[in-house]
Amino acid sequence: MRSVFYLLDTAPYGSEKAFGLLNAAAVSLGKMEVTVGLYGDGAYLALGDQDSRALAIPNLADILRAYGEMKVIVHEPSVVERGLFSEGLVETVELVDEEAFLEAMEGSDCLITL
Amino acid sequence: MRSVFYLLDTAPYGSEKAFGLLNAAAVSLGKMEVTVGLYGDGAYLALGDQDSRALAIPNLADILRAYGEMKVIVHEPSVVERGLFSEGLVETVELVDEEAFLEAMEGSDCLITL
Amino acid sequence: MKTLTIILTDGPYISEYAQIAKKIAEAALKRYQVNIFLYLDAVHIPRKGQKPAFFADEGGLFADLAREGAVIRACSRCAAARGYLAEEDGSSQDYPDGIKITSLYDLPVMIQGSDGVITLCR
Amino acid sequence: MKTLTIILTDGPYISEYAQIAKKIAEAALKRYQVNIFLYLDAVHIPRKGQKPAFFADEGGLFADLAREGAVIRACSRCAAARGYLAEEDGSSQDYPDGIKITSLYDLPVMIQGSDGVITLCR
Amino acid sequence: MMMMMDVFLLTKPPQSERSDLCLKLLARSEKSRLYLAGDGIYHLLSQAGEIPSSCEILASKEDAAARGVVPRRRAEVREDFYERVVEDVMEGDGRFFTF
Amino acid sequence: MMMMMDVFLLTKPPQSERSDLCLKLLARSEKSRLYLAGDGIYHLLSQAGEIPSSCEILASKEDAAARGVVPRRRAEVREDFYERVVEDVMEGDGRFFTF
Repeated sequence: MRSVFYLLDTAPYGSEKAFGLLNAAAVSLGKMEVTVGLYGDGAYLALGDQDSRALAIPNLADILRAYGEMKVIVHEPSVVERGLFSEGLVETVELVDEEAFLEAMEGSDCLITL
Repeated sequence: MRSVFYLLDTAPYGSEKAFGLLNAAAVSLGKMEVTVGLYGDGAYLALGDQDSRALAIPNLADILRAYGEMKVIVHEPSVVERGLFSEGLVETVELVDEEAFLEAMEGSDCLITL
Repeated sequence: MKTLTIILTDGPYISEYAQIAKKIAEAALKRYQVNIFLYLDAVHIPRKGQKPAFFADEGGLFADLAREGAVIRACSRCAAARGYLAEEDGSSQDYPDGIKITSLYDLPVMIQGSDGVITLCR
Repeated sequence: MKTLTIILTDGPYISEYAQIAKKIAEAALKRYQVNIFLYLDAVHIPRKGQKPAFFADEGGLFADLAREGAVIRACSRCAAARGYLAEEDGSSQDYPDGIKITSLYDLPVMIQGSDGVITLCR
Repeated sequence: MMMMMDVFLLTKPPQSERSDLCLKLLARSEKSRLYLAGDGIYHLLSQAGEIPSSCEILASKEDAAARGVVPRRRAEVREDFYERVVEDVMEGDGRFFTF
Repeated sequence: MMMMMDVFLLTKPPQSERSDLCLKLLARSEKSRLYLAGDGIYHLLSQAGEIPSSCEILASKEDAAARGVVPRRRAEVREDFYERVVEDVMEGDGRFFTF
């Protein structure tokens, strides 16, 4: 496998999946072509102003920023449905339409969904 | 608490939740008024012809039958949406419309969802 | 004294429900009796020796709750399936003092005797 | 020999994915190298001493797979958080022989060297 | 005569079936209070009118901050959220539902 | 020229978002085979046309039996289901997706 698509479709913080997926994507960088796709409730991960200090757990928006070279795409219809379109999103994240999102999934050698 | 509503909204076999919910409802019989409500994917539990021998796990339709005194209601819109309306359902299960289903939830002292 | 029962079904870390339960139980213990019933994967929560790198030790949080007076019980079927064995008195080598493995029959007893019941699960 | 990698994230019993993974791995081992990476709650799967009353012992199933040649590795962060500690060679008192606790960095190496990757999770 | 207050604790995000069911029951309640914690916080983002205007909404401060959610509908974002939930669950006169 | 065959393994029930996404990708594939296991079996109940008629459907026999599902659409219910999945994943010439 030379490229991998990590699909996140669950909200961050409510479960460990977003954190686990970002870690898996991060350790794959440099070894394979990595795309992280935020879909459905995964789109919430793109919210820019996260501050998880009071929960004493890692800030997931900061993890996205720390790996600026990681290609992260967000499914635009998911963003719109969730009222996120007018919210500030993490700068490193790219909004793509459904066609481009599905093409990115099809264009990767393997799909990993946690 | 004198009455309890056990809500199942996940499919049987795919997860342990249906089995766990039926066990919890069964041990509550006789102590409290018990209603089991099948909603959403929980409606699949009502399919009559289950045969789990090849999976070597308990047959959940048989558990429903074994506790014939357990009040089990199924949310009819969930049944219809899933194409279950013309399938044979477990005899002890009662199809109710949305209004009756929500009333049963409201009428119980507590709601337990696994 | 009024009694609150919290029912959990998720293991530690994978969801936030152990954390939320801890906060609810802490708030409730100031005035009420608190029961926590650990069902399905939640029997993993009190396991001793958890060493999370990025989160609080959820087993430790529940050990604290037990010390503060919460009655914490784990379903024996779920616990045995997942490798947690009970001594005769319901204690387990894997669990902190005060947290016991018990029959599912304790669940309706807890519910019956409660003024509030909160189920937290994915 | 071609290689198949299976990634799991659920614990035993709570979902059917450990069972499905076992069937896929059994079928694959006849002709292929099989890797299984246990991530998040899946680190609970190989625990020794599981005594399920109504299901097959899923820890035993994975011990069998390891004996049959599957390379089974558990994420060290997830394992430590959940109380599974590794010896220096990655073995663990809690796990059967051959199943090791390893770094997440092994995951991309497994994927890279694979001809097929199957992720099974809720 | 005082109306009884129904209390809802919601930890699921908007597009989930459990949220739908919670909001169905909420819509039938004459007097209600909705507690948003965990991923329930995301209900603060939408202005959509599924929640009756008579319903009081309270949200957990640390859960909203972690998620980067600024309420787009009227809601009290409280630090003493869990104390309030417990008080309402234990001393309330109406029904209580968790989703 | 032979078209490449895309292979899908689906273990989620029809109303789930992952099933939707799987079926979206399936609809875009020119030649496909869909493997239904676990709760994916429930896709056999509906006759609805979301699955392209050119797509071959295979289902796990023991998973269908446990759930009490009799296929209401054309599908091969097979005992050697997992052998077939593995063969297609490892020897197939197209893409492979699990949902």
